[in-house]
Parts: sequence; structure tokens; C-alpha cells
Amino acid sequence: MDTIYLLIVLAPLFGAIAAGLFGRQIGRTGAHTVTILGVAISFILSVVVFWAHVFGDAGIYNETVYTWMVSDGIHFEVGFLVDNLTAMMMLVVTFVSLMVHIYTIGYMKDDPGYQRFFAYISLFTFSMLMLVMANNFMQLFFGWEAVGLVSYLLIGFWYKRPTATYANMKAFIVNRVGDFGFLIGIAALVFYAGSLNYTEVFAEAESMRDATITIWPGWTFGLLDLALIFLFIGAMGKSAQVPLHVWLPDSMEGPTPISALIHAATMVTAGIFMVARMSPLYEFSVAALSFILIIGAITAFFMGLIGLVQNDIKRVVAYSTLSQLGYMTVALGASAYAAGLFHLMTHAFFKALLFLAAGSVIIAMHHLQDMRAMGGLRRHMPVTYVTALIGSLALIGFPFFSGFFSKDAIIEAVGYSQIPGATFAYWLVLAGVFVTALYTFRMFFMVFHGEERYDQAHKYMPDHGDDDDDHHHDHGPLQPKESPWVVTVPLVLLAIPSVVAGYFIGPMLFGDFFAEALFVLPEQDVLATKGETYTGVIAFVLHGLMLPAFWLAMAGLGTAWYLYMKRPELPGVIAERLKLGVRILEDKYGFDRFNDWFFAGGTVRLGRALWRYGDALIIDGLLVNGTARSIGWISARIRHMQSGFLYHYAFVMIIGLLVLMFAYVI
Amino acid sequence: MNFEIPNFLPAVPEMFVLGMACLILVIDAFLPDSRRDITYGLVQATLVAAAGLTLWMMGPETVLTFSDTFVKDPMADILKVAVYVTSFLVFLYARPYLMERGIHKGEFYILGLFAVLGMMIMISGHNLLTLYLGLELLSLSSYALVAFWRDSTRATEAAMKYFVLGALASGLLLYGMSMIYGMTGSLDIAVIAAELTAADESLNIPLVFGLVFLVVAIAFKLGAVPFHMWVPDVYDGAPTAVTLFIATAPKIAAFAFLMRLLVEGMGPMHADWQGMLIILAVLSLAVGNVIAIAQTSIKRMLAYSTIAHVGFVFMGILAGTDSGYASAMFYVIVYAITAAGGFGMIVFLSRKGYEADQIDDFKGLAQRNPWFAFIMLLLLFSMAGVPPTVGFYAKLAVIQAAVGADLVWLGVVAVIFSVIGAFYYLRVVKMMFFDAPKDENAEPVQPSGALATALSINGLAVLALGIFPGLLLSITHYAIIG
Amino acid sequence: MTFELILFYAFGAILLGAALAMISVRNPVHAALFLVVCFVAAAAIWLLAEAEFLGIVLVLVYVGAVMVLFLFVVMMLDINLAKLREGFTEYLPVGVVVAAAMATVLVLVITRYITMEVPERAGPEYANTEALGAILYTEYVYPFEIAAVILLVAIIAAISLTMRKRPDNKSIDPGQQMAVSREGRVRMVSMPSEKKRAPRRSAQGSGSGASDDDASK
Amino acid sequence: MITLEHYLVLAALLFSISVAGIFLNRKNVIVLLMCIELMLLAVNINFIAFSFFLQDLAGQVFVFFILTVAAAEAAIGLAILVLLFRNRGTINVQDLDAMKG
Repeated sequence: MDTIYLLIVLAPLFGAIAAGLFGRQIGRTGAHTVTILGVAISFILSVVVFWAHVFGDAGIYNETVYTWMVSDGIHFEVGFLVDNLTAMMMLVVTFVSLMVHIYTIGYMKDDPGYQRFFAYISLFTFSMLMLVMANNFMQLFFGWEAVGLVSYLLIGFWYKRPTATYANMKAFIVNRVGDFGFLIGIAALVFYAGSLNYTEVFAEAESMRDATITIWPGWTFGLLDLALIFLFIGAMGKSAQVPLHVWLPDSMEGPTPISALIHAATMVTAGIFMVARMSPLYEFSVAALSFILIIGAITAFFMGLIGLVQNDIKRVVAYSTLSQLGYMTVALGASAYAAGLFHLMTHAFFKALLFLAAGSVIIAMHHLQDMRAMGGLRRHMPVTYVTALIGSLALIGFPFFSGFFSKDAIIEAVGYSQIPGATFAYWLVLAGVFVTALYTFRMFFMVFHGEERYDQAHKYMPDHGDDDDDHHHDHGPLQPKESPWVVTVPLVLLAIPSVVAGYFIGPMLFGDFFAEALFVLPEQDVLATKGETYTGVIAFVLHGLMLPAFWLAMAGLGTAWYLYMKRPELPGVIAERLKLGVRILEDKYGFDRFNDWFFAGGTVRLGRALWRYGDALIIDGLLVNGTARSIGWISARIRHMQSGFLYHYAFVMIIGLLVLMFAYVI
Repeated sequence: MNFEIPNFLPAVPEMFVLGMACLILVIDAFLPDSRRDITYGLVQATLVAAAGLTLWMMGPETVLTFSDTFVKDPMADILKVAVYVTSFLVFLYARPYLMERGIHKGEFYILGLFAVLGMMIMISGHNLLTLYLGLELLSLSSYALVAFWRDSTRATEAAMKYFVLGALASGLLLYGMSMIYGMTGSLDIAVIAAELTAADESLNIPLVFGLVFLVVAIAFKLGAVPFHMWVPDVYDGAPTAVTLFIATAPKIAAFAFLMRLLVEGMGPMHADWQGMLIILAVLSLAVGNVIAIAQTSIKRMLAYSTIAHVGFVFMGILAGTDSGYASAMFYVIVYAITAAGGFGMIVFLSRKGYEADQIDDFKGLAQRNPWFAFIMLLLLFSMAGVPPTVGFYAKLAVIQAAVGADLVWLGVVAVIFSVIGAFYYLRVVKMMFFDAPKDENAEPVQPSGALATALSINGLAVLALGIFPGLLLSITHYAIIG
Repeated sequence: MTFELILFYAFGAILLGAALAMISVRNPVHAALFLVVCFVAAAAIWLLAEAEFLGIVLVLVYVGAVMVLFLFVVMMLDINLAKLREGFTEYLPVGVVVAAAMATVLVLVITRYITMEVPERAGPEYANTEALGAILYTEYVYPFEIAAVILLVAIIAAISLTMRKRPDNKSIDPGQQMAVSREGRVRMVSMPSEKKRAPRRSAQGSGSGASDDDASK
Repeated sequence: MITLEHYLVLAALLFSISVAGIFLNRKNVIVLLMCIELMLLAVNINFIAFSFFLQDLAGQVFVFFILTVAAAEAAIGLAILVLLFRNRGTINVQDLDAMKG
């Protein structure tokens, strides 16, 4: 198996090197051929590996490939740990990556940085595979940093746009905060366990539970609690959890294939994967789990609300991603790791699908992203329409679509959980279901249904001022048409797992699929509780129909339909409605207004307020930009202490001497 | 009176460097200005040969000679080699700078070589007296070097500031040494350590009293806050070729000085100097990183970044463990190599009558010469501690050492300030890659000769050491633990 | 109070008084002379501590050579004494407080914690110079050599920093002449040609502009 | 009877005066150089006193070398001073502020 694993990892790397360094020599066709070939090899072999592990009898593979150095008895190694968890992640990563590679041929066809782009996404695939296949913390960290690096490169891909470079810097800085937390967490674990290897560190888990660490005389913390919370801070940065989420919406400045690959399907799930991988440690720290649960629940609900007020199609999907990542995090916090991973997988498919569908719409609209200028696209883009519908239904958790299974499992798991904060989280994730349905179908209806509003396109055209898409401005009235096959084929291919992936719920959640990879203490095993009543997919769906989550989703869908289809904010439609039946309106008016005010208006207003005050002002403005600005301000002030005068310098030295003297001698 | 002729063998590298320095001095006096390359070649050859000698004589045992005023141990050998290597790089980078400004004189190399000798004496000092004399030899050469561009007003002013403050620091050092001498009755490092272990409680306060002066003087030489004020002004005012020199190799020597004086000599008082170093480390990290943000001159920015790096070096030392010392040594060597590359880059970009010492001058470097923009990127990443460059390992190692000494909060402080610090390094990266050149018609930078090759090697070494840090890590471990 | 102590107090008072005077007088020549007084008084105090050789060296080398160097430099530099007469600034009180605090701390530590028995005075047969000489060239031969190097560096530094060719010497430097490049001498100035109004003047203008520029360099 | 404290207190006062001279003097760089000489003198008193009370010649040897170094230091300091005067026409400490911030 060694060769296969190495090949899976190295094939995309080879593609990246070929396209990156020799891009000019091999040309555009050469670049996409070689990278797609590399990723395709990876994907096929991942299928083989998945088959061997899941259906065959391949045991857990945990070997060191290369020892880098040994220092203080700590081995720095490159090695692979392949079990069912890894196999699943490999499959998801290579599959989505392959789809994105193909799709990029169409999306980026006019871009001058074509070869560079392929090199980056192949490099990303390589890094992500290294991350998920790692059997030690060092490799995990390197994969972690490498995917981050490629992500910055790609966010700033159109570096002539000032917004892109700004988003790029922001992503970098926010992730640095997370990464340092991550590093401290690793350092604490390695310091205690004396090893970087997962299995060796996990073996110490129980003894670590009682170890304490003194940060400052008098402040003593459980070593494990602290280390794991720091590790999770790393995950918060990468998986965009509140308050380290601010970079993700801005990262939509990057090209859409990247949004699909990195900022929806794979990289942002690295945090989820990491926590799941560390489940043998997290299980022993209720504090860390509770922290995760609460952060996840806050992200899941409040980020969804913000999605309601966005008009940029990619931003809606981005906030939806944040919210869904929150769901996964909640699952981890409730010890339902398998449910989180299951949602990770289904989400990877349907969110990549939605992103690529959004990209397809953007291509059709000539790189216009504002939904207010869309509408009625279903007539022009049937394939995109159908696939987007599948994606949306999966996202809101419509029965028999993949999202239904994973989301239901999470919500029920939280309901069973006894971790502090579980009740709070339960209500938030439940309310989130309604919000999810509302914003998803608001987007869906605004884009694909209703009146065609392309004549207003110029109003919403972003003023890029870069030469990349100058040529789009020359067109006359927009005539959207279906995208070429390289775009639609990945859509169709992604739509298939978006529907069927849910049927693996039996083995993945309640079977022994993850039995070897995950570790759950019996008293915290909420999925086992749920599993006692599990008899089959159909029964699960039927049971789900009785639960509030389903009805909330339907309510959201209905509200969206009502508000954006039945009663869109266009005067003509309102007038027509008035003509249809004054009596019906009068009967329902009070309810309507309440509905409008409370469900749509209220939530929308709350969402907008959250976005403006919570997100834009406090987190973005004060915490991220504000910190930078105030440090700059402090810096500009205290540099004047360096007055240039010799006697001031001598004076400061003597003051320093006296201070030390008073502190230590007298 | 019985006295035996001392064993000269361990000091052969010193004697060789001294002999060559005197020889080159005489040769240089008879050379016309156009033949200064001979001086340059001889000095570089001396450094290479001294490195050869030191490596050839390297051994695991500790040898004392000259009535125990001189010590040769693995740490001394390795630090000396590090000094030769960085000085070699420095002279190589400095030459084109000096030639373009018409100040390509022999004194630069000769004073530089004497400074190298001073550093070697500091590294091998085993007596307060030899440590002091080595330090003075280095300092006096440095003062002269800073003032060496006689027509530069800024350089002269910088030299004056450096001189007065340096002399003040020397005075404080001597005052501390006199107290230590008075309390222990000896100038010998080993005897002092033994006396301190045996000393009773009543001597504690006068000893700490002396220790404070020593710590202040060391902090001055390394440039730790609040004894750092000379650093930015001198780095800024000195000709870049000289900045290159005083910013790199002397830090290695100052580290050795600290090790000999505090760790070997005052080792039994670890608890006392640990606290002082913690204060200095935190202040250095804070002030260095924060003020660097407001700088517009890259020389000043690198000066403040040096101050912050000193904070990290202190973190490794104050841990008080062998691995802590090894990590600090690793850090200081890495710093010297990286800083040589960073200042070398300024030399590389400047031309006659044009000093590329503003951060703006780096704008659009990626368009003018992508390869050297990449090299600068590696160097800046190493300073910021971004993996996989070696700077990351250096930071990781010292933080690990601090955490190992139960100073978790200090590790957290260091991490926070290095996040802040990452900002100003990245600003330069951003300017290089995303901004248009300041001067629209800026020509592409033409790489030329040895400087370009050496800079490339220097930059790639930072990356290579980061990918294979095992070699340097094991060398530093060998130096400390044996 | 023994005679020794009286001597000590007397010279100590002279020493401190001269030191204070040195830092407070405005004329650098006076300051240098006060420093000479300090050295002489210190030499006397060293004699009291049986450091005869060093006391003599201090007078001979310091007063005889170093201070003369100082005075020489003061005289050589044509310093505007009037400007230097302004003296201390308004920061004086803070400075004095800090200096006093420092002195207090030092004195407190010394008087409280440091004490040693007074040793027997050496007899007349003791030769300080001989004893120093015996160890200087044996035990301390290595520092002795380093000190020699330090003096050499001082010589090199002083010469290289201050030695210059006479400024009134109008001799030329062929090396610099050879190094002249076209860019250093001629600058092409692109100007609007102004053909219609005054064709002759514009031609002159651009020509003289370039040569003016050259001359100013 | 002159005790150790006598010498040390004298040296301490001298040291403080010289340090005060360095940061109080704002006009004349040459006085700064003299203050440095004074500071070394104070240290030398310390060493000589300890040397006498410990009956150990090492202290005096140290003083010997400090004197040597101080002479070298004075030479270099004065050379820089001359250079400074030539370049700027002033040796006023307050004028030395081309670099700051």
C-alpha cells in the first residue's frame, strides 16, 4: 500500500510543479492536462483505498515514511495514518478537487494566470492530502500551514483588485491568530507526551486529564483542557468559527472555483477533521467540548441570519458555509464526531455544487454577482437550475436529500447531549434550520425565478477597474445562456452525491465505519443512544418527518416562497395581487404583516443589525482592523520616545538600571 | 616564582588571525587605492583559513590555557565558526557598496578583522579580564567602523552616540565586575562560580547588586529594551556596509559573552538573573515589535526587529536549561545569517548616490527582479517566523524552552508579539509583490556577480535550514551539551 | 581619626569637588583642568591603598598624555565658547533627583552589606611594581597581548578617521577622473520646443539648462 | 583607619557624578568624553580597594588594563569628535538629532 499512498499524495504535487514552473513551456492545455491527470490518478487511487478499507480487509495503516530529524528524543517524521476516516476525507478531497479542476477550464478560460491557477489548486490538493493523511502533529501543522498559504495565494489571485489584496491580508492575519493557538496547543501536548505521533500522544490522554499547568503563579489550568482549547482556536481560524470567521466572506474575492474547493468543501473543514481526529483527546475534556459546542452553535445560527440580507450570490453561499460549519462544530462538541464528519462529507458535495452553480450563474451574467439583477434564469440555464435546486434542497435538509440525514443526526445528537451548554446549542441549531431554508430559497427564487431583471444589471455591476474582465462591459443587454460542458458536467457529477450520500448514514453513524478512527466515551456517546432506535433509511426519514427540524425547514421554504415568489417587492406584482382578491388579503393581512414584520422583517433586520454592528463594526472594525489601527497608533506615539538626543538615551539607561536595582536589590 | 610556558595550541586561530591582521595592515599600507581587492582577498582568505583551523582543532574536550584566562570548548569552536561565516558574508556584501561610494579602503577590512579577533576573544574568554578586553576590542573597532565614512554627517553622529553610550555601558559593566571581584575574590569564571555556590546568605545582596550592572551591560551590547536606544540610530546612521557588520556577527559574540558571564560564571544565581532577563525580554518583544510598525526606513525597521529578536534570545537563555541555551544559540546564529541577508539586500538594491534604505524602495521588486524578491521573501519570512523557513524553528525552540521552564505566559506573550511583528514584515512582502515600483521607470534590477550569488545562497540557506533543521539543531546541542 | 583617614578625606573631598566642578563648568578647558585635579587626587588615594605603581601611572599617563590630548583637541577645534555657555537646561532638577537616587542606592548597598577586615599594611620591603610585573608577563600575558592589539586598533582608528589630505592642496585624483561616467556629468532635459514663438531662444534654453545643471554639480 | 566602605562610597559618589554628567550635559560632547574618563576612574578606585582588602593583585592588574583601554578609548572618542566637528561645525550635544523615531 505504501506506493499507493505516496502516489496519491505526489501525483497532484507533480502536476503543480509541472504547471507552476514550466507553465509557459507546456502552455494552457498542457497545464490543465497535467494537473487534471495528477488529481485524477489521486482520485482513482483514493477510490481504491476507500474500497480496500471500507469493503475490503485492509487494516489501519500507520507507518513512518521518512524521519526528518530527532531532537530531544522527539521524532520529526513524515508518515501516513490511513483508516476509514482518512479514506473518506481522501475521497472527498480528491473528488471535489477533480471536479473543480475540470470546471476551472471553463471558468478561467480568459484569465492570463491560467497555468498559475492550476498549479495552485493542485498544490492545494497535495497539501490537503498531506494534512488528512498525517500520522503526527508536525505533518498536520505543515499541511495546515500549506493549505493556508495556498488559500492566501488564491484569495489574492486577482491581486490587481485592491479588495482582493485586502481580503488576502485579512485572511492571513486572522489565520495567524488561529495558527498560533494551534501551535501552542500542539506544543503543550508534545511537551507533556514527549512525542509528535498521534498514537503515542493519544495513549497519554487519560493521564493528561489530571495534569495541570501553571500559567501565572496562582492560575492553574488542566493541561488537557488548555491544550485542546488552544488546538480548537486553530480550528476556529481555519474553519471560520465566530469570532475568527471574518476572513471567509471576504475570501469570496478569489475566483469561484476556489470558493468551492477551499472555502466550502475542503480547507475550511480541516478544523472539523482535526477535532475529530483528536477525539481520543477531546473526549477527556468536557470543558473543551463545551467550548466547541457553544462556539459552533453561535456560528450556526447567527451566521445564517446574516445570510438573509446579502445580495451578492457568493456571499449568501459563503454565510451559508459559515453556518453549516457551525453545525459540524456543534456535532463535535456533542461528541457526535461521526455526525459532524458525515455532515462534512455531504456538505462538501452539496456546497461545492452550490458554489459551482453560483459560478455558472456568474459566468452567464458576465461576472455579475448581485442577485437583484438576476431572476428567471431557469429558462436560460436548465442544467444549472436543476442542479442548484438539488443543492438547495440538500442544504435545507429536505427529506431524502443528503443534508437531511446529516443535519437531522446532528440536531438529535445535540438534543441527547449532556455536555454543559447543550440545551442552548440545541435551540440555536433548531432555529438555524428555519433560517437556512429561508436564505437558501430566497437566493434560489431571486436567481432562478421571478422576473428577469437584467436590464438593471449595470446598476449592480461591480466596479473592478482591473483589466481582467474589462471586456465584459462592452456587451449589450445581457443574454444569459447555459454554461459550456466543462462547467455543467461537474455540476451534474456533484449533484449525484448530493442526493445519494445520505444513504450511508447507517454504516457511518450507527455502524462501525468510524469505530477504529474515532473514540467516544460510553457515557457521552449520543449517537449510540440515537442508534438504538435506528432501523433503516426509510424509517429514519419517516421518523424525521415527525421532528420539529423538518417542519421548521418547510416553514422557512414556505416563507421564502411567500415573500420572494408570491409577494416580491415589486410594485407591479403587489398591484396584481391586490387585484386578485382583496378579501383574501384582508383575511390574512394581520398574519401577513406579522409574518413580514416578525419572520422576514424582524429576522432580516436582526440579521442586518448583526452584520452591521456585530460583524462589520465590532469584530471586523474593532477587533481585526481596530487592533491593527490601535497598534499602529501606539507605535506612532511611542516611537517619539526615541528622541534622537544622546542624553535622553543615557537617562533611559540609568532609569532602567535603577528599576532593576529597586526590583532586585532593595 | 614558578611559571610554565602556557599551551599556545588552543589559541592558534586567534594567533593566526592576529598575525594575518598585522600582515594585511602592512601590505595594505603599500597598496594603491585601485588594488584594495588584494586586501579584501587576503581578509577573506584569513577568515576561510581560520575557519579551517578552528574546525581542524575542534574537539569535545574543554581546554583551559594562559593561566585559565582562555577556554576552548565545543561552544567556542562552533560560535567562532559562525562568526567567520557571517563576517565572510558581510565583507562579501559590503565590497560593492564601498566601491560604488569611493570608500573602498583597507581600513574597513582590517578593522573588521580586528573586530573578528575581539569576538573570538570574547567567545573564548574565561576570565572577567579577557572578556572585558575582547569586548573592548570589538567595541572600539565598531566605533571606528561606524565613523569610517568620514564625509557622512549621519555616520559621524551615529558613531558619537554609539561611542558615548557604549562607553557608559562599559563603565557599568566594569562597576559590576568590580563588585563581583570584590565579593568572590577572583576574576576567573570557574572560581567565581565555585565561590558563588559556597557563598553564604549575607553576600547575596552585594552579589545581586553587581549582577544588575552586568545584566545591564549585556543588555546594552545585545540591544535589549530599555538599553536599546542606540540600536536604531546607529543602524540607521552607519553606512549600510557597516550596519551589516555590527548587526550580525557581534550578536553571536554577545551571546557567548552572556553565556560565559551569566551562565558559566553567575550560574548559581540563575534565579536572580532569570527575573531580570524576563523583564528585559518582555520589554524587548513589546517595544521592538510595536515601534517597528511605524518605521519608514527599512534599516530602522530591521533595527527594531533586532531588538525584538533579542527578546527571543533572552527567552531561551532565561529558561536555564541546556536545551534552552542550545535554542538561544540556534536562534542567534539563525538571526545573524538572516540579518546578513536582509541588510545585504539593501546593499544589493542601492546604487551610487541612492541608498535603498526606505521601505518604499522595495515596492514592486517582484516586477523588477522576481528572483530576488523571492529571496527577500524568504528572509522576511524567516524573521517573522513563518514555516518552513528556519526562523520558525528558532522561535519554536525558544518558546519551547520557556514553556519547559514553566513560563507558559512568557511563551504566550512572545507569540502575541510575534503576531504583531509579522505585520511589518508582511507589509514589506506586500509592497514587493503587490505594489507598483515607486519610480515608474525603475529598471529591472540586474544581478551582478558574487553578491547576487551569495545573496541567493544566503536566502536559500534560510529555507534549506528550515527544511533540514536537524543539522544546525544537533550542532547547537553538541555545543552546549557536548 | 588617623592621619591616613585625614588624608583620605582631604583627597576624597578634592576628588568629588573637582568632579562636580568638571561637570558643571561651561568652559571645556576648565573642565579638562578639573579632570586633571581629579586624577591627581585619585592617584593619592590609590597610594593609600598600596597601589603605588598605578598611582604613578595615572599621573604620568593620564595627566601627562591623555589629558594633554584632550586639551589639544579642545584648542584645535575652534569651538564657539559663547554658545556653550548656556549650560544646563530646565531638566536639571529631574536629572539631579535621578543621580541622587542612584548615589543613594549605591551608598546604601555598600554601607549596609559590604564590609571586610582591614589587612595588615605591607612592610617597606614590598615592591608593588615588581609584584605587578611578575604576574603581568606570566599569568596575564594573554590579556597583555590583547591590550596591545587594542592600542593598535586605536592607532589605526585615530589615523584613518582624522588623517586627511590638506584641503588647500589642489592636486587631482586620476582615479576619480577615470571613474566619471556620462550620466554623472550630462543630463538630458526634455523641454517643449516652442517652435512658433521664439525658435532661437528655445534652442539656447535647453542648451544652457544642461550646462547650468552640470555647473551646479 | 580607612575601611573598605570609605573607598567604595567614594567610588560610588564619583560614579554617580560622572553618570549625571553624561545625561545632564546638553552642550558639549567633549565633556561627555571627560565624564567617561571619570566613570572609569571610579571603577578603578573600586578595583584597587578590593585588591587591597582582598590582598590580591588581580584587581590591580585589571586596573592596569582599564587604564590602557581608557587611553585607547579616549583616542578613538576624540577622533570621532574631530570628525564630528569637521562635518557639522559644532559639538553641541543638542544638535545630534539627525536620527530619531
